[in-house]
Amino acid sequence: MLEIPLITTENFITYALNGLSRGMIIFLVASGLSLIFGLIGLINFAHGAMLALGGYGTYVVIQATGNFWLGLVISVVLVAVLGLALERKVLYWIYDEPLLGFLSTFGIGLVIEEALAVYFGSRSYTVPSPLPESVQVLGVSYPSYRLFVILVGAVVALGIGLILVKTRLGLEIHATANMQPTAEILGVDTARIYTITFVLGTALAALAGALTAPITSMYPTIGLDYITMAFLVIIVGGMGSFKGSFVVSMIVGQIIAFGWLVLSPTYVRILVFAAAMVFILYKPRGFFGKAEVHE
Amino acid sequence: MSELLTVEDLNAFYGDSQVLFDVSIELGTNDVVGIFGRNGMGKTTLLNSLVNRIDRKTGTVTYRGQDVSAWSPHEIVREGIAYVPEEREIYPALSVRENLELAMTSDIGDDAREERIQNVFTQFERLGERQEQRGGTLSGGEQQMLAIGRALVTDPDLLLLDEPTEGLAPAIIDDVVDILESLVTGDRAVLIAEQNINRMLPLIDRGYMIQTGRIVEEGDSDHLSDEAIHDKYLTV
Amino acid sequence: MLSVEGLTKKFDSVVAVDDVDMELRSGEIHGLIGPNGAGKTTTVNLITGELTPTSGTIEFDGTDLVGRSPSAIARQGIGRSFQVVQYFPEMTVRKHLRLAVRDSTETVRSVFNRQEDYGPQIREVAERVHLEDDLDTVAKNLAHGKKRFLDIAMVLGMDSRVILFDEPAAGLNQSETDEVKAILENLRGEYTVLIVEHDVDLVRSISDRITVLHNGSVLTTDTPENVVENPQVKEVYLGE
Amino acid sequence: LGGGGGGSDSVKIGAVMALSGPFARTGEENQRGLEVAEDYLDGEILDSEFELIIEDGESDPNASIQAARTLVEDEDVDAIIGPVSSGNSISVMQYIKEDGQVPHLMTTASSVEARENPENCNEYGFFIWPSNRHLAPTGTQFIQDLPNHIDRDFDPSRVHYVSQDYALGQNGLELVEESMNEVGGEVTGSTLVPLGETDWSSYISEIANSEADVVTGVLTWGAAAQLMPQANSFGLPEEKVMMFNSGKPIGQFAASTMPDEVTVDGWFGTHFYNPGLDTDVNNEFQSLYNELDSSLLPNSTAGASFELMRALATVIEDSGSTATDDIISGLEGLEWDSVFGPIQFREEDHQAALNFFGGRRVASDGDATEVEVFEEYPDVIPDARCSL
Amino acid sequence: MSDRLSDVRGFVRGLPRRPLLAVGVLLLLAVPFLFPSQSDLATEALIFGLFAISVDIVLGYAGLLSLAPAAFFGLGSYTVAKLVVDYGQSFWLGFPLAIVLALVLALVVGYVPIKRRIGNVYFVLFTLAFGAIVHDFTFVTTWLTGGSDGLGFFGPPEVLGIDLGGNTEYYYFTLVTVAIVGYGLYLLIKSDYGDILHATRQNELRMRYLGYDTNRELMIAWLVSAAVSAFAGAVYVGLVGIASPSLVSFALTGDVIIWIIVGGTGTLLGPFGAAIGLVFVQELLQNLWQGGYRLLLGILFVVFVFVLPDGLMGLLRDEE
Ligand SMILES: Nc1ncnc2c1ncn2[C@@H]1O[C@H](COP(=O)(O)OP(=O)(O)OP(=O)(O)O)[C@@H](O)[C@H]1O
Ligand SMILES: Nc1ncnc2c1ncn2[C@@H]1O[C@H](COP(=O)(O)OP(=O)(O)OP(=O)(O)O)[C@@H](O)[C@H]1O
Ligand SMILES: [Mg+2]
Ligand SMILES: [Mg+2]
Repeated sequence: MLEIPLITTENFITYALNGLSRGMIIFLVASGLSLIFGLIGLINFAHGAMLALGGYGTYVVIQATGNFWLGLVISVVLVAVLGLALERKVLYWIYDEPLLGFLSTFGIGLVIEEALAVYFGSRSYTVPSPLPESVQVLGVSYPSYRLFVILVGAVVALGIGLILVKTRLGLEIHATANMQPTAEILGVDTARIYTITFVLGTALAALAGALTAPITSMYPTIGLDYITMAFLVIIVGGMGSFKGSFVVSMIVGQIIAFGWLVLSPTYVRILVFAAAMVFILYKPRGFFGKAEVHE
Repeated sequence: MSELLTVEDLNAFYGDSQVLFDVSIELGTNDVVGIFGRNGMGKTTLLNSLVNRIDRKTGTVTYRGQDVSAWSPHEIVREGIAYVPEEREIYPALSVRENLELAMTSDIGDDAREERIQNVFTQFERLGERQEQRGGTLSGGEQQMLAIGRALVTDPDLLLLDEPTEGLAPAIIDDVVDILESLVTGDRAVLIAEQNINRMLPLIDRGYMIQTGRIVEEGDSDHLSDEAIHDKYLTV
Repeated sequence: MLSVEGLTKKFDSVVAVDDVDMELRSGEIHGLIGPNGAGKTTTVNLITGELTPTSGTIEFDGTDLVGRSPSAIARQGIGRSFQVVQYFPEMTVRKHLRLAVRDSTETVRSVFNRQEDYGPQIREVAERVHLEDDLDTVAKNLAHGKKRFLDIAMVLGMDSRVILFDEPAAGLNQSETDEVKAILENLRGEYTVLIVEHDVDLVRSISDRITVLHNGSVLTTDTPENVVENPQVKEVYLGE
Repeated sequence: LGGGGGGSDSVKIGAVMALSGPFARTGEENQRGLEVAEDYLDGEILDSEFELIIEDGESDPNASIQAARTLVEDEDVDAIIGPVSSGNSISVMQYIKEDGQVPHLMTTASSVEARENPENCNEYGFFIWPSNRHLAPTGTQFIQDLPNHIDRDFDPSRVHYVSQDYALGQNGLELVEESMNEVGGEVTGSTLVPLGETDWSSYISEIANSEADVVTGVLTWGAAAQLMPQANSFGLPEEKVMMFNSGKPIGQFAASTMPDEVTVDGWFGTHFYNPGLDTDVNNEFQSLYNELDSSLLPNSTAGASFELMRALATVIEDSGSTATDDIISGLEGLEWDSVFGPIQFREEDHQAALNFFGGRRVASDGDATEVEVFEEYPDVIPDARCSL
Repeated sequence: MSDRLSDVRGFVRGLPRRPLLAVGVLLLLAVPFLFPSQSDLATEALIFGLFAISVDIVLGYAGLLSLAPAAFFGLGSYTVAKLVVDYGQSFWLGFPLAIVLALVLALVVGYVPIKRRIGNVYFVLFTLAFGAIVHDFTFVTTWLTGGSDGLGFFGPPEVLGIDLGGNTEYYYFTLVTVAIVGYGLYLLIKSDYGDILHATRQNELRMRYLGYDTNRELMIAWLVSAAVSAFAGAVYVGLVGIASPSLVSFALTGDVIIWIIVGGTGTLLGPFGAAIGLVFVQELLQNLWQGGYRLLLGILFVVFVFVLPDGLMGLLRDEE
């Protein structure tokens, strides 16, 4: 039975902030996926494992130095380097075969997650919040770390969005993604574009992992819980549309933040998945995707 | 005549099958040169080999005195070469304008870019009318115009054209030939692969005839307009 | 046989096909020419169900084809070839023809079919396009011209009454073009043929009638001789 | 009663542990408890080395059954310890009852379904972990006593229930509702969080806006590890009295890598294991545990399997037999001094009787876990509900 | 390396096929006598083999990578378990019902994506979402599925005086059903229908203009696959006696994909053999290195994807 409770302004603001912070986390995960998937066309199933690596890396550095920010930087850099090695040595030659790409990243993700499980065990690790205090925003008290995450999400969205739309790099990424040999004869160093895109995407996964570590606890398969949602977000948002994944992340965040008011949370989640499926069917190119192209 | 491009003993392969055999050609800075031959004789393969768009090849390609044989395609074209591929290869999801933008490297100033784009739009009015339309929705002929336009905006020293008139309506072919005429009079080198030799003969300085991967005839327009040669290498 | 009336197709703001009337008479070879972007391929796509018209009717043997799926239209007896050859790179020529010849609506019953079924039909079709010696060649290894023939053979094998050819001679050399021409000549009377082609010589020499499209509209439909002499056609297309 | 491998030379004990999947953390600790017990017993029962065979139940009923099957049918073990959750345990119980027929000692199974449904509970099964019917009333009672210990103004008769959205949480809700009604109180609302959820902010908001002043429920370790730091960041324990059963949060800090920064103020719980209990067996348990390579602290989960192993060893030593009948009759009514204090396997329904307390974790300075005990609740085991 | 490979290839090709097949069949028949303690495992392996075949039909032949095969496998298991445990109905009634339900669900899920040809990549993600929903749903709806406790426990019934509850009996029951269904699929794929799928994969456009309703052909493959997956799940629940969420989990989906890739996509026999082999390898490894199995499996999988993308069958099959 549905019942719609009345909510006060304060509650409303808190819920909206919850939705915003959750949406930003989804977006941080989705942004890297969106770059790699939307532009290279690779369903990077190892993305979740990269996220886990980012989280575990941060944890390890904190254990050693006690400094979260150092952990964040080091783990993002290390995972980016791993991404670089993967791309240069392993993945570069399967970009034009989406199925093979999916399968190999699926395998690589499995190996990373299982290696984490063997090394760390499957128990979860909690990382202390570097910003434990709450602050007053719009008349409500809200955890400052979550506000920080919102801020980082917004900066990433804006930064990468500008790169894609306004810069030549963005145009070259598009060109390489769509017809690599042609981009080459138009003077685009496509190998470099692939590398940049993959490394950037991977670094974003690590960033998402490091940033979520103080919010949630880390366990080897944490990525899987995020990327299913993230994949749906980028599809619904429109393949290759960075704006789309941002907007949809925000919407999903708000739906979950308010959805429990009317429906049991598990059903809210099921509903979000189901709605995304229906959406894919009726608009496979997504919200901001472009119309079907003829030969 | 100073050398711009020299190809020596080029052999090209697709998998195990060899397509080009010991091909040697050369091109001066302002030369307009044609490559003629029937279907499947290796014209496209030759052009592809010049910019290294091929599985495997041996031999050397020297451009402006540098051995570019092992360079990647983008490195070669950045030296001032523009390539109009046979299949046109227009970006379907990019607009006409974006397709043009893409071909110009970032070191060209904004004004110059706009000017070059407008030049293309004057040459091909149809493209001007459709500058925001996406490449994939253009007709075959419109795409060909765009492919040529995309080469022109780079203001190349060497222009490689692979069958620029294929799939075009006769009226458009006339336009294209006009454009080619204006190109060949400029101070740039042009290499055109064509089946349609009669259209091209007035334009070229020299030409090569290619037959199953080997250069079998070489000479100026007069030499190549010989009916006997046509009969032997072009008609059946 | 096949007639379209008031056929119109709009893409956003572009009107690719604009109020086209055209009739294919039984057994004729009908040419369709026009400048690039005139709407020829779009017209073919509309007839075969690849695209749905914005308005207009397409009537075949007294039934309306609008809204039917490409496969249903193909089963009605309208076959087509493509501007870019379409085939199955990893399959032998024989398998191509077998797929064309067999009843495309049956699936489960095919479990009980045997290898040697359809043999005579396959051979007959192969002979028509001179592929009888290549039956066991894998299609990707065929020369370009032969791929064209294979494409045509499949259409013949599926037992169509109307065949639409989109630039069948594109990318072929003179001898191959002549072969195509011979094959097409051979179809006269037996099939109703629409041929879209830029090789004006080819179209002129084999068509009974020619329709000229320009900017999506019909400029004229007439005999080849009259079409080439038509000043308007000269202006927009032939360019003399 | 059926076979059991009475004839073999050495004692063979099988364990089904959740070594992967959602309960892997519990399973890992269970396994560690068994390792401690091996050390404790010097690897010997009846003066010869015993064999401990551990199979992964993968946190899943079906894999657990398969593991049990392998142990009984291929390995011919004398008894089985495990698996962890109620769902997994039930499947194994049913298998043991129908086919397996060996003594079956469960670690943390606590649902009513496992303990009371006559289709499940059977003569082979023994439970050391208190049942939910144990936990819910004890927790309710502690909530009623809490105003004596907390310097805050709140109404203990109204509680909000929090758990995860699956069998454990759903069953716990009914029991808490029942026991709250018994003391004249009520459950004003509930939050059931989807499994696999990592961001609890919306649920924390829901809890914060609940009518009740007290929040209670049952949590798995994984869930507690999500809830506690996130609730702290929202300042929830300052608004609500957080009181959870089943050893959370008291045991939580001991058995997880919860950093010191995660404050424990405002979190209360009921539990049956007091790490500070100063008895020989607990001291030895703790020192053996700490020798193992684990960053964790001795805890009730490891203690449970440790004690099950000890009980088995005692019974086999006493009777000199590994026959199923002998082990079962030995276990029935067995009383011993455990790391949980005095404990007994009740004859009527094979449930362990042990004592509870209510309290909270306090920040510690060494590796010892400090627990402040507010109230003790001996003899809270309910009447037998399953006749064997 | 490649020398070694061609040696292996040459050796295998040199072996006479028929006697080899006969040896294989005899071995399968003799399992309960040769390895009585392993017949449970062998039964499980056979069922997973059939499951792998069913998924290979969509992945290997129709070219659709589904990330939800476990949903259909689990549906089969849950249907039988529900009927037996909650409604006290016959075990056998569960089989047709499982197949019917799987067909209905597959139709509902597959109809629009196949009809709209949403594309490979989208299909992968679409089924990923569907799999996630089914998994969540199984957990929440305790009233229907028993939630995390699952639905159990029960054994298969007696038929004609034979108690299928025995390990050996159930092994032979499984062997016979798997052989029949597997052979049926083999016939289907070797018929023109196999060519239709093959051709559709290579050039769907051409197929449509040859008059084939490619949507319908793909749909048939999808439905057959779902029905056989569900059937395998139904046989499986008779073996283990309980339906639980692991049967609809992503891990099982991952396993079946691994089996198919290791065995060789689009070969039927390859995935079948790989599933059987890996079930035994898992058992072996689990005793040697607790917890390391999945890590090794992952590494094995990656090696196959990169080094032998055609799988074991590709290794053995003649090269053109
Ligand atoms: N990707 C490829 N793989 C294998 N063989 C190829 C490939 N591309 C071309 N060939 C073969 O190489 C030979 C030369 O082809 P190429 O395209 O260079 O000829 P061309 O002279 O440009 O012909 P056209 O006039 O048709 O464009 C032909 O026999 C062709 O079949
Ligand atoms: N999907 C589409 N969206 C927008 N415009 C389109 C689309 N498809 C075709 N057009 C436009 O419709 C017009 C007709 O295109 P069509 O492909 O039918 O031409 P054509 O006569 O076959 O030309 P060609 O001889 O060059 O192949 C062109 O201007 C083209 O740009
Ligand atoms: Mg060419
Ligand atoms: Mg066209």
